[in-house]
Amino acid sequence: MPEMNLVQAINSGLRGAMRENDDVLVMGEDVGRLGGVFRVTQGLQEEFGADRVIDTPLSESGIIGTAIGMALHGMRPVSEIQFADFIYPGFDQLVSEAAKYRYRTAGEYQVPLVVRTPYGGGIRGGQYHSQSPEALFIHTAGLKVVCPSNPYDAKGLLIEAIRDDDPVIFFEPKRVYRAVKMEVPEETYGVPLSEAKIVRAGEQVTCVAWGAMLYEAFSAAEEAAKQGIDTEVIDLRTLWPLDVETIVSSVKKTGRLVVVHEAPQTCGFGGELVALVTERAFLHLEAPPRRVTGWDTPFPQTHEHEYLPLAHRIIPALIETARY
Amino acid sequence: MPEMNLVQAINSGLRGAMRENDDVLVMGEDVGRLGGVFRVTQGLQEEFGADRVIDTPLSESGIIGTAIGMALHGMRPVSEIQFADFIYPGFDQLVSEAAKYRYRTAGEYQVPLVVRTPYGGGIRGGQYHSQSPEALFIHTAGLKVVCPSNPYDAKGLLIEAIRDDDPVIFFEPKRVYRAVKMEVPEETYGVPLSEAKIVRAGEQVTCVAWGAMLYEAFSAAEEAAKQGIDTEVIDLRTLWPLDVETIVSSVKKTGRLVVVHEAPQTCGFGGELVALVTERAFLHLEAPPRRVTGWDTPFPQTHEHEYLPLAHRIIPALIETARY
Amino acid sequence: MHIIREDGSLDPGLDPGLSIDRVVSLYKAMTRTRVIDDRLQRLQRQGRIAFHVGSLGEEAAIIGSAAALRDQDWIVPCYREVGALLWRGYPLQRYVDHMFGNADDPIVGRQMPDHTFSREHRYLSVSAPIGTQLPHAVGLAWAAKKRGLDECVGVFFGDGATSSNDFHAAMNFAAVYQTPTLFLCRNNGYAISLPTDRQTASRTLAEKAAAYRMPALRVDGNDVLAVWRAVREALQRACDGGGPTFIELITYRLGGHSTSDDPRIYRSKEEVESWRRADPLVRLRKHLEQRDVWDDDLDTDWRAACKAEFKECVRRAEEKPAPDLREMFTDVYKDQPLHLAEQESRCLAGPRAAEEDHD
Amino acid sequence: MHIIREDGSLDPGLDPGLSIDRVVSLYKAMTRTRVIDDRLQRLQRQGRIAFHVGSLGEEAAIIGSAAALRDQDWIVPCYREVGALLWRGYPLQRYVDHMFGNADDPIVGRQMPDHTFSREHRYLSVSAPIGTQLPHAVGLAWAAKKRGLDECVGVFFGDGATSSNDFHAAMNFAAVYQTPTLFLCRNNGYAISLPTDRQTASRTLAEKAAAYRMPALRVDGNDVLAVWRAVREALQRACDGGGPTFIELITYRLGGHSTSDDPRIYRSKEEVESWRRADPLVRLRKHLEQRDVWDDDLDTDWRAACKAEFKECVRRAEEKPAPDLREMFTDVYKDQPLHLAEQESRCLAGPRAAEEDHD
Ligand SMILES: Cc1ncc(C[n+]2csc(CCOP(=O)(O)OP(=O)(O)O)c2C)c(N)n1
Ligand SMILES: Cc1ncc(C[n+]2csc(CCOP(=O)(O)OP(=O)(O)O)c2C)c(N)n1
Ligand SMILES: [Mg+2]
Ligand SMILES: [Mg+2]
Repeated sequence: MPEMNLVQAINSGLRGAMRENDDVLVMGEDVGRLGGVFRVTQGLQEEFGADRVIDTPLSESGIIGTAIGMALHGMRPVSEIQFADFIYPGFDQLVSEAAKYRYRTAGEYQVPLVVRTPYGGGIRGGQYHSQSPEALFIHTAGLKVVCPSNPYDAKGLLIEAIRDDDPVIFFEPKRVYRAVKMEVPEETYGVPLSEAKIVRAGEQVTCVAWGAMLYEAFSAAEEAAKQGIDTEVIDLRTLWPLDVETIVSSVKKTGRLVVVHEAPQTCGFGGELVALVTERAFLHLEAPPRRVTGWDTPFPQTHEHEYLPLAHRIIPALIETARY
Repeated sequence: MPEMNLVQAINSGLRGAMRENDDVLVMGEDVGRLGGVFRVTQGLQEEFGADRVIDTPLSESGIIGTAIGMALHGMRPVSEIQFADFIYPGFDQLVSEAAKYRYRTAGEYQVPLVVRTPYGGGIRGGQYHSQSPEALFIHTAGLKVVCPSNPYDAKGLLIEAIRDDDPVIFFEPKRVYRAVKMEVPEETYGVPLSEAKIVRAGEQVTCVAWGAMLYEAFSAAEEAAKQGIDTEVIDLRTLWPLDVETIVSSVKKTGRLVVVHEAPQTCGFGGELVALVTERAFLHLEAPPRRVTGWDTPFPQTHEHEYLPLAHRIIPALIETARY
Repeated sequence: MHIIREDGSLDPGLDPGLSIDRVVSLYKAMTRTRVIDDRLQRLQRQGRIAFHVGSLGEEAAIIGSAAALRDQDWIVPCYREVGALLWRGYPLQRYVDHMFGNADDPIVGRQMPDHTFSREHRYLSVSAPIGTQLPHAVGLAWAAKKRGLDECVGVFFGDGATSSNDFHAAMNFAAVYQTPTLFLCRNNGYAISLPTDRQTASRTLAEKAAAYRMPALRVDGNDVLAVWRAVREALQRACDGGGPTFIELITYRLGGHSTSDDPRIYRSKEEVESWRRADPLVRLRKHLEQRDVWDDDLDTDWRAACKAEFKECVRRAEEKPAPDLREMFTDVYKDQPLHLAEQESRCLAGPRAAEEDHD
Repeated sequence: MHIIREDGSLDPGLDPGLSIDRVVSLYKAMTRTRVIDDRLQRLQRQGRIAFHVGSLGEEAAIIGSAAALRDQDWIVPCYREVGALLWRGYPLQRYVDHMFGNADDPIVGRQMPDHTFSREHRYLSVSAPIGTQLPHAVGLAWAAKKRGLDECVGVFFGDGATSSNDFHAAMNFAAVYQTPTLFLCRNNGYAISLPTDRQTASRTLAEKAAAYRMPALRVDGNDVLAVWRAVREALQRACDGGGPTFIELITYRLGGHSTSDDPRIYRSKEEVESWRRADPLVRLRKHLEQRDVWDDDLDTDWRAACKAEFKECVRRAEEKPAPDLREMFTDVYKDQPLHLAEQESRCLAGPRAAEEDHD
């Protein structure tokens, strides 16, 4: 099995999905000739032509809005938004249209659209090349939200998202793009949506993370283990609809929860997870659930490593929560 | 003192602010000649002229984007978005620009902008005339979010929002527009931002609400009182930055929390409030905090009274929480 | 472009040569739409339906466009075009059920009245946000082109929508990718209270197409034959691979914006009166009478038939129950996820709201 | 419009008649910008700064526009226009401090490099999202007009930005309200990898102004005098109450989109070579030499002086510490709210990240 990094795995997933189904196409700014600013779509235009790997004008509402039209006709467009920070000009189309089309036509029409977008910090991108806006989409009924942490999951989840009949926002941790390599099958395969994965079993505290922060959660858990704290780390993989069972059973076992995410804390997905767990496992909770997140400021540049909820901030949260 | 409903009070607030300060102006679709589709700006164009009460083309990004430009010059525009559901075409300007301008210029520039918009259900408006998107703006660092429940507060908070040097999203509960009347001073006055108000003192359970749902929370509390449950009802008034102290002290007293909002539950502001309280008053909590909210679907029409978290759904939540 | 002259005769140089039966059917459809409009307005005033947004005065622009499209072409509506859907054979009962939001409403009470759709009739779905349907129309046409299908797309929108973000995106993409999309712009003089000449500084809306290098036509939108001809011409070009066309249909909204509006606040009686004289129904009827295929009796009978049909539909609609509460929780996703199943049971098990009626 | 001919002479019919000192100062500013660009590119390659987005080949379009504006006029930048800011006297040290994100960076390390601003120089703030600055420029000009001030606004943007939502909104509002806004469109041939002729189907970008009934000019953006003249003409009209103008500055991005880009993937050497021959600096220098006010020695000295000045700034910048961590928590609002005060103390009290350096 070949080794792939995240960029290669997503590329392989797109290639596989396009080979499998003529209705799949890729569109976005610079995805064709250039192969994407992160080179995720490299080589696709050569294989599938400029009609299926489409360089678009600079318009996110056009990229998403026309893709919705194609999806209504039965195609399966995969739109790329160059950075998650630039999804807002297309926000109306996602929230008002893609999310509500099935509901407002009682299922007569559907929008099998995937919007791929690199998100998050770690490349010194400052305010406009670092954001993690997943909460906005999780709040929007009708959208599915996926965020893989590793190449294998990324490929499988992307293929599954493309096969899915609902609109999916697919967040790619750009900090991980070239940082992690693992064995990934050449052929297509699905990783089911809405299934979280326990990546480290533990007894004393549950730590939930996704995307790039999964690695920080994991290394914090390893570090905490040296201090005698046994952490269970859960990689959500799909953020919504949520695999709430896996989280709640884990917390019922550990009695403790730490959630990690890059987005600002307030009204982030962490608050929702804390609320869900508190509602469902109240009597099992032995410590207040903790959030380790980005601060409630725009994303900075120079100090991005103090902004991000990296291991150095997760470790004390795990220990304090476990010892509460 | 004259009696005013919410529409009249907001109108009076706009009028007062405009008389006080030539830099204040009002702009939006149909706000001038027509006086707004809800008649909130009625008579303002007659008094202040078409240059200060501006009928704009149908473009929310224009309404918000050009207002930001005016605010950068030192004016104090009040932009109306006809329904909160239609704010999304202007979302990029709010999230990428208004919210971040001060931060990204280290305070050299500021955006003293108010965006007024009617929100929420109750007029059989279905999916696109009923939404409550406050959570999206609360999640965005740099924005303030206000939501009055009654005419007196509405006028005072609006005047304060206009005087404020930061961008404020001002949500008006359209269900309350003509439903409530009270004495409101003719002259201008401020109600400070970020101060919640205890509208009903109680000992056994804390119920937090805002806007139109405040009335439901209140009548549920009255109903619960008949069954021996003593509820403290808090009207948030400003959603962000939050008066967290008032809530936390109340919960420290009652040990119990019920949050009510119209927006869908998932990643709504309720989750944030539950998380904040759980983090800060964990050892005082005697029951799991509860959320009574809109369901996680688009806003329906025929059954809107089953979608909204009206008193009939709040009462059992109060009682069950109190008796937990 | 005008074809039907003041006196009811046709400009022989432009007459598209539709069979007289076809022209009569256009008139009948336009009249039927108007009768239904009028009835719905009354029902709203009586509080029997919540809302209506009509097409009074714009029937030629709407029905003429629909008639020029072929069965395999798609219609992407704004919100005034139910006449186009009915022209395609959508059952009136279904529409009336929708207006009442009852159990047979195809959208099961999830939307305001007048938010129709029908896959069977190749008619997308009405949504309220202005302009959002325009990129869909481009994507739909683009998909058809990619799939090698002989399908074009006609998309309706108003003068106000030309200011929207999505108009700009849609026009640009359609022109760049040469999609078979017809941009059917009903310039009815107003966006709620804002007159078209304050919506934009451009003298005509058709001028806007130049920015995208898209061909444009301007036609008298109250002249059903002129509308038909312009749309057919654009359709022909689109089918021949000539890409999109922008068509400005110059018309006038004789009624309020919707049943919630009072247009007297922002426009004069005289203005409305002058446009009433350009009523597209009167114009077409004059022509039919000149050709001796229509008269007062036929007209009275036809209107009476339309009313009777409508009345019967209303009678049935009002007898039907409200949609099942369960319908609130389906179709958010294809398969109902756990959290919605839970919410559904909680809702069904919980207490009911005191009143379902509103004021 | 061209003014400086191939051979360096001026078209006497169009010569705006700038004093020779002024023309020399334009050349010096353009050269200085280029030297700085080149140095920053090197610093980025050496890993000493994180990023740079330059203006190689577009100096005439940028400096010529800035020079035509008056001190009281506002400049609303895209992101390649630091030359315009320096033209207005912005201290180079401050810019270099910003590029290093050190404690003296006016934005205290909160943004990527090349995100400048200066209220003192009536220069708004660079942000990354494309097109968002355009409505600001309209609002700023509108405010000046409302306040009766003699101020106009020049806003820079690229060919790609003409496809953005905000372009459409800004052009429409500017034309409807006749704001004194100059739309300075640097058509540099590409939006990252997308050539302008695939950005839009329109033959020129200037054509787009017709959609809004806004006057438009097209000028050789590599001819600094032509740029100056066009902008001055538009400025005059704006000051006289004639409203906005769209100016297409036809130029070419000789370098990559930014230091993150490799343009060889999407364009040919030949194409770049042909544009290199139209280098605006070479053109202007030829003219200056023809007028006997410039020569090789002066040129070498000036470039050396620019380099030395820059080098000294870099030396100082690299000596300065990083911004205080506290700066991360201020300026979110005017007054720091409770939750940020809490977060600040938590951050300051907590453990530090292992590394501040990136790879
Ligand atoms: C994005 C958005 N903004 C505002 C509204 C409120 N609104 C509904 S219809 C309308 C006017 C539309 O005018 P036009 O496009 O000319 O269509 P017409 O109603 O005249 O057919 C407005 C402002 C909306 N539905 N969507
Ligand atoms: C809304 C948005 N979408 C995408 C991007 C990514 N991006 C940065 S620059 C750029 C191209 C801009 O091209 P143009 O407007 O021609 O300006 P130029 O760089 O050529 O000066 C793109 C797509 C962005 N910054 N903002
Ligand atoms: Mg109209
Ligand atoms: Mg460019």
